[in-house]
Amino acid sequence: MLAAVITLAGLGFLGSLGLAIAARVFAVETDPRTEEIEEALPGANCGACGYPGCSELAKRIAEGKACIDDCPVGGQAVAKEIAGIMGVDFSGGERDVAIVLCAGNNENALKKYHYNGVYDCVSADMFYGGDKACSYGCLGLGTCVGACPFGAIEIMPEGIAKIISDKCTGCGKCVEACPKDIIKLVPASRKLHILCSSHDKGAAAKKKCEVACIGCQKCVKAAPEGAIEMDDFLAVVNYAMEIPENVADECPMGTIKVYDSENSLKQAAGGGS
Amino acid sequence: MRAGKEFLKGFWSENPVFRLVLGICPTLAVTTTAVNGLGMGLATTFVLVSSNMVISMIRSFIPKKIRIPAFIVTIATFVTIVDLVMNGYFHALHKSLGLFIPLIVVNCVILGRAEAFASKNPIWISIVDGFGMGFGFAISLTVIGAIRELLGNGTILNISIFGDSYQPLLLMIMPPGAFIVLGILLGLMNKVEIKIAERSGREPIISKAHDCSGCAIHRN
Amino acid sequence: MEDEMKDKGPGSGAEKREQAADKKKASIKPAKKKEAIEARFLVSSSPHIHDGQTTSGIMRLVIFALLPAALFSVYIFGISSLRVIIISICSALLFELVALRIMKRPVNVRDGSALLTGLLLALNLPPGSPWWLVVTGTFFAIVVAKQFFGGLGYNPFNPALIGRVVLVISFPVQMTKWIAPSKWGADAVTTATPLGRIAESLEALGHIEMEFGREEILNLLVGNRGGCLGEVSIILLLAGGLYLIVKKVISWHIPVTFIGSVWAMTGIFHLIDPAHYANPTFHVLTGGLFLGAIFMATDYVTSPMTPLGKIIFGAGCGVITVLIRLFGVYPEGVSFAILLMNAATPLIDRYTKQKVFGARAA
Amino acid sequence: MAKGFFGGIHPDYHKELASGEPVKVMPLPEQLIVYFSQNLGVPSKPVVEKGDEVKKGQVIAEAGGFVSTPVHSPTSGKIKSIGLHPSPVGTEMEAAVIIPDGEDEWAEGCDKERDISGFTPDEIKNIVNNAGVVGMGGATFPTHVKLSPPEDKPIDILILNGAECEPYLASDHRLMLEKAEEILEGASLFARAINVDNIVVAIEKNKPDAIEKMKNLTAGRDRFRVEALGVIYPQGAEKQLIYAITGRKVPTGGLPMDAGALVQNVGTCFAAFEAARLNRPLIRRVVTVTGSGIKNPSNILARIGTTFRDIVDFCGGMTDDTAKVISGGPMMGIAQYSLDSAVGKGTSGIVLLKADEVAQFENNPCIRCGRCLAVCPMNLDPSAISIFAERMRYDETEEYCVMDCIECGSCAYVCPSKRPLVQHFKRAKAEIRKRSKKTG
Amino acid sequence: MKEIFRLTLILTVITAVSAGVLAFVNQQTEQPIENALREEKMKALRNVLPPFDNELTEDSILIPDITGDTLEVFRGKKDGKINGVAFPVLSHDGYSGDIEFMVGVNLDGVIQGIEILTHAETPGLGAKIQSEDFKTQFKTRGINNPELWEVEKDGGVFKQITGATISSRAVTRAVYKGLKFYEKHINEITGGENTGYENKKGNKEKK
Repeated sequence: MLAAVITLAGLGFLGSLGLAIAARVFAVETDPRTEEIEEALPGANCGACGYPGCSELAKRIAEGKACIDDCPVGGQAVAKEIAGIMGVDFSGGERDVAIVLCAGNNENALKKYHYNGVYDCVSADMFYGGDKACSYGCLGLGTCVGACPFGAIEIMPEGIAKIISDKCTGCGKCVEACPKDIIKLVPASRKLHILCSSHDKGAAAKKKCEVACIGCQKCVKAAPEGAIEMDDFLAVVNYAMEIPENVADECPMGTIKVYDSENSLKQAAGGGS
Repeated sequence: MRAGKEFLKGFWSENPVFRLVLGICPTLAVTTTAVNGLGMGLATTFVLVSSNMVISMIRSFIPKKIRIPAFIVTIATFVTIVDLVMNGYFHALHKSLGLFIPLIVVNCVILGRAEAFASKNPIWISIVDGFGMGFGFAISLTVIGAIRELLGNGTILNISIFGDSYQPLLLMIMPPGAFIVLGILLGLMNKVEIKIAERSGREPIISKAHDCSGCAIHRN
Repeated sequence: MEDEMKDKGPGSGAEKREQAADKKKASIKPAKKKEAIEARFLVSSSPHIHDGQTTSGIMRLVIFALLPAALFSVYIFGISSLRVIIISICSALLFELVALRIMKRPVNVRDGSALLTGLLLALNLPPGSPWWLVVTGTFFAIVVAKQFFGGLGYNPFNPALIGRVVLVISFPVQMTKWIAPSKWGADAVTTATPLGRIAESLEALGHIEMEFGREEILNLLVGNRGGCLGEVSIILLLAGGLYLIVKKVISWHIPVTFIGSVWAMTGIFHLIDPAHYANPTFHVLTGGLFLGAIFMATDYVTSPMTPLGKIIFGAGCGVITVLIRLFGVYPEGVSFAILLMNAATPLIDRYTKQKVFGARAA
Repeated sequence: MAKGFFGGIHPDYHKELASGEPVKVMPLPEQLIVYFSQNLGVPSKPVVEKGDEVKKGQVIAEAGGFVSTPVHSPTSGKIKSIGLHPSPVGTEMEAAVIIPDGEDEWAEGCDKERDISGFTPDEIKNIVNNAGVVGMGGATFPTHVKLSPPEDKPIDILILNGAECEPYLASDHRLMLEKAEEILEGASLFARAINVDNIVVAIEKNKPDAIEKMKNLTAGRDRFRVEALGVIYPQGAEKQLIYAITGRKVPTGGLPMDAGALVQNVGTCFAAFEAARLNRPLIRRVVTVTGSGIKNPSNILARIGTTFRDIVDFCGGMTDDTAKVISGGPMMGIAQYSLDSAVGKGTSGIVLLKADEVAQFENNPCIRCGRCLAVCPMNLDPSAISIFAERMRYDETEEYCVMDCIECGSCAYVCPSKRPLVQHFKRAKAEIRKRSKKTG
Repeated sequence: MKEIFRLTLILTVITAVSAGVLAFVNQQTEQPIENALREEKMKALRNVLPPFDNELTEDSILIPDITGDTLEVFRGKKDGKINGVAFPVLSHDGYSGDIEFMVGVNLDGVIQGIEILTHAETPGLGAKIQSEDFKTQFKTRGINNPELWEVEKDGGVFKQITGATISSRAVTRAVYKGLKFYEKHINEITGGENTGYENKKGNKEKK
């Protein structure tokens, strides 16, 4: 028994001596956050993040080479904790969500041709800017869906992209992915949106899409000064300002929509045409 | 209830086999029968609970730099205890699990819990975590073992289920059977999880790691 | 199963786009016409014409090429053989249909791939296989080997062979119960396959004892021997293979190198020690070599695409087949050889990439 | 000497529809839509405004840089408006709508016959440049740029591309039959410009009359040689053509000049001849109007800017079941969504097809049959590239040399899964270009 | 320096405690393990030997076999007289891995029973060598007819397990090898008590 104790303890002694000395000799100046992050990580060293263990991921995150949400096991909770350590916003403060500024779906917007090919907006955009008659319209082929890391976008059965704002983290990947440039990041608290991006003149826009902004400026007049502005035949919401919901009723085309908290459409009275 | 949550997570949301996919070596190797699976699972549970307990107890004394050797020594001690006790008192089971008992030392579940949980949590909750994870592991192994035994031998716990006319699907108790059963169960778990999540209106806990888009196994 | 997860999980971009597209397709309504803009023309990327060959067309050609061998098996092994073929095809189609439904993939059973898998599996079973054996085989072939991996085009292993190998491993007794050629209707008598026979005589006597004269060769060529349904008639298999090569469905590379390497390798062994290693011609003509080399190893999805890759693949299959036959536990090694090489296919593809036209010699 | 190349396909050519039709001159239409940018490379800069009066041959947009060419008014008239119009190349492009005044009056200095024998190489390049001559085979690369190789890349062979391997099209074929002499004159000019003494006229064997004609004309002229090429698509692609004629391979990422060769389309030669000899800028071209969708398949000499609608009407109109209008040939041409597109300098043909003749793409998985590898004239792996592109793994597509793809469409033509391969490649190429631009 | 000391101390203490615990557990389980192992062996021996009344484990002798391994041979005695001999046999020809089993013979070299100790044969297939049906067919057989010591498939008298010819063959041949071993070392094993073996081993095969 004594022999066993001495052997094992001796081994432990030698090993730890070696370790301690090595720790001293090979000490590397490390980011103190690395350890904190490692603390926050699950510590399973499962490798699911693609790095060889939690400490490696922690190092990468501290160096800024990996994202705070790269640990798939820890999920949102861990990401939030790490965000705190790294001093970045994960979802604190006023949250931004993405929104698709187009309401022209298969039923109310015209098409100019029958598209046949890759189900990808960028690919379709190579042919005369896609099959929508309106060159500013959502193509509905789901490139943004593929780009969204959070599964927060779906293509509605009517052929238009819709963002589920509860899932949206405002990362902006869809904004980058959209070839038509019609996805915008807006403060999550804002509910009133003008769902059109067409800079066509009123008559032309109306011909192509039943819910296009025709630039009539009724909303501009109804809203507080500067809350809705005209930009090249298109009314644009200034999200810095509060807009009363009833402004939506002014729109003759039903382009202005008010979202309720779940981001499903609350049908504005007087919409449609 | 914190304890309840920590106990239950091992069964579903953080099931070591089907969710974390840890400890796959014993999972695949010893699950030829339900009994083997259960035996291995309980042995692992014992080690898990004991090591969680001890590590949680000494966590405040262990410096960061030597925590891995300290944990491993602790775990190895308990594994050796299990090995010896099992050999002495459950000799038959020890014979069929044989080689895999010492391998519990390097079972990721145990070091993983030690690192991720016991070294950060108080003793009681660590023990509960150890039980939850251990039972989750044991149940998973037993289920895999039962399925393989049923299909591959026509029995469960050595009780004939299909009768003598059943032609056993031998593949199932051979090594490939372990992979096939594990894979199918993993898939089913995810499917069910999605269903449950949908019904209860929460986010399904399916990690990014399950995304196959990065896999180019078939694509050059 | 993996794919079911993609339904809801944050799957790959392409997947999700496809799903989105499916949804969209279902709801496409003709755009309303207005005076100035009309969606009259079709717009797509070049090229605007196509040679008309489709996946199902290719499958149909392969099935045609297999028909003679299949019909011959019915002729030589009798009605039990027909039963196996019918059960196999029907269960394969059923599994495909159900699996596609459950996995919410576009249901397209008519592409013929499941039918072909069913037929191939049947031709790889002993005549008189019980129904449950066949159904188990098609289950593993269609559901486990094909649909679990993502369906047509994504399966790394040949589904029919997976089905066969699962059966060979699981039911060695039933899978080695051979029926002597009895012509239509005669009573079934069990027998051994020629390969099984030499394996046994080698075990029992320490050397090979077999008559191998002209008559034997003729019997082997015509198919007057015991064996799996589809593997017996070399002549008809060859005819089918030639038909496929002429129709440009398959290229010569894999069958020729496969059979050639088996012949060469067994030839070398035979020269060294004729008492232990059978005549190479015998090795080539027996077992499932022709069926495997012409119809299984050439499976598009699981074999390399470049000519050089195909040659490596074929030769690898041949070498492994011979190693299994001569030194392995099983008398026949074609299925295992092909599956092993299937696993090597991505690697072969990677290392046999064609040099781009105009690329400087590296 | 090699007469072929790797891969290639044998589509149904349908050349008989239009190859027997002599070139008809299209009358002046009621309006012309002239795109301001008609060449590959740097876009041209418009120099006219709405309401301006223009003369025939007057510059309405000038070159925007070295790799750019001016654009000329195809007739005399008034510019009604300037705006975006669908163009044959697949985008909406800025164009001037010109209402002809019916006088068709040449601008000053144009249309004057002159002696071309004394031109120096630099003069030739200038003439070609000022006349707005671009590659007429469809690529619309400015010709004067091709004629100005750097000194360290000596060119020793000029190849006249009369292969016309695109199915359906016959405009080059007709031009060779009807304007052979002029083509050879133009070729001589090019040869002088780059100081080459070896001119090969390359024609596919399915145009025996053109080969015959060229052989007769070049008989006794040592500098010229006529080569009959095998009928295989894409025989007319530059790199494949050079390989077939000389056995030289253009290095990857390189230009024909890297293989010591210059390839010019026969139509370009004709345009150069007209520019030099008659002092006429490039304002018209031969367009083959063909396909099952057109009542009278024909070859017409149309002004640049003639709308497809006018041309189709001139050719008897289209059938009601026409489903696709293609500018160019069916292998590489671009589908038009409206007949409002107008003829550009690269519009070699208008092909109208019915629905059942048209390839319908499906987003099926690849079954790895390997046909695309076998037919790819560039020896690429279209299967792998398309799969990577589909998954947006563009780095891998680059690794698999997608940038060497010539978009000939052979792979998609034979794909049994009907995958939209070429579109995947186009997308991948665009993405890679975008990235390399970003990283500088 | 202080840190080095601290780390070393802590780890040393942990290992020492572990060692202590283990030493204790080892002490406690030493006996049960030994008992279990002995019981396991005894069970096998009881199955393959005729009834005996001596303490077998204390009455074994070690004999080197041809491969150089030393085999422990047990002699069962009844009333002080040897009535059976048991020895382990190892076969390398199994389907997967070695098969180790115990063979018991009476003094005449007639098998009293065999017992499989370890094997790694395919469960449900080769593993059926453990079945009583398979094992009992060796009982009462002697070393008389060399050709007969094969499985039926190879022309012998022993029924192979369907689908597991290799495992059956391995066992059969190894048993025969064991009998050869017994024959060779009969004098050392029995200490000359085998008088009459030479005559009796030629017993006619009882089928």
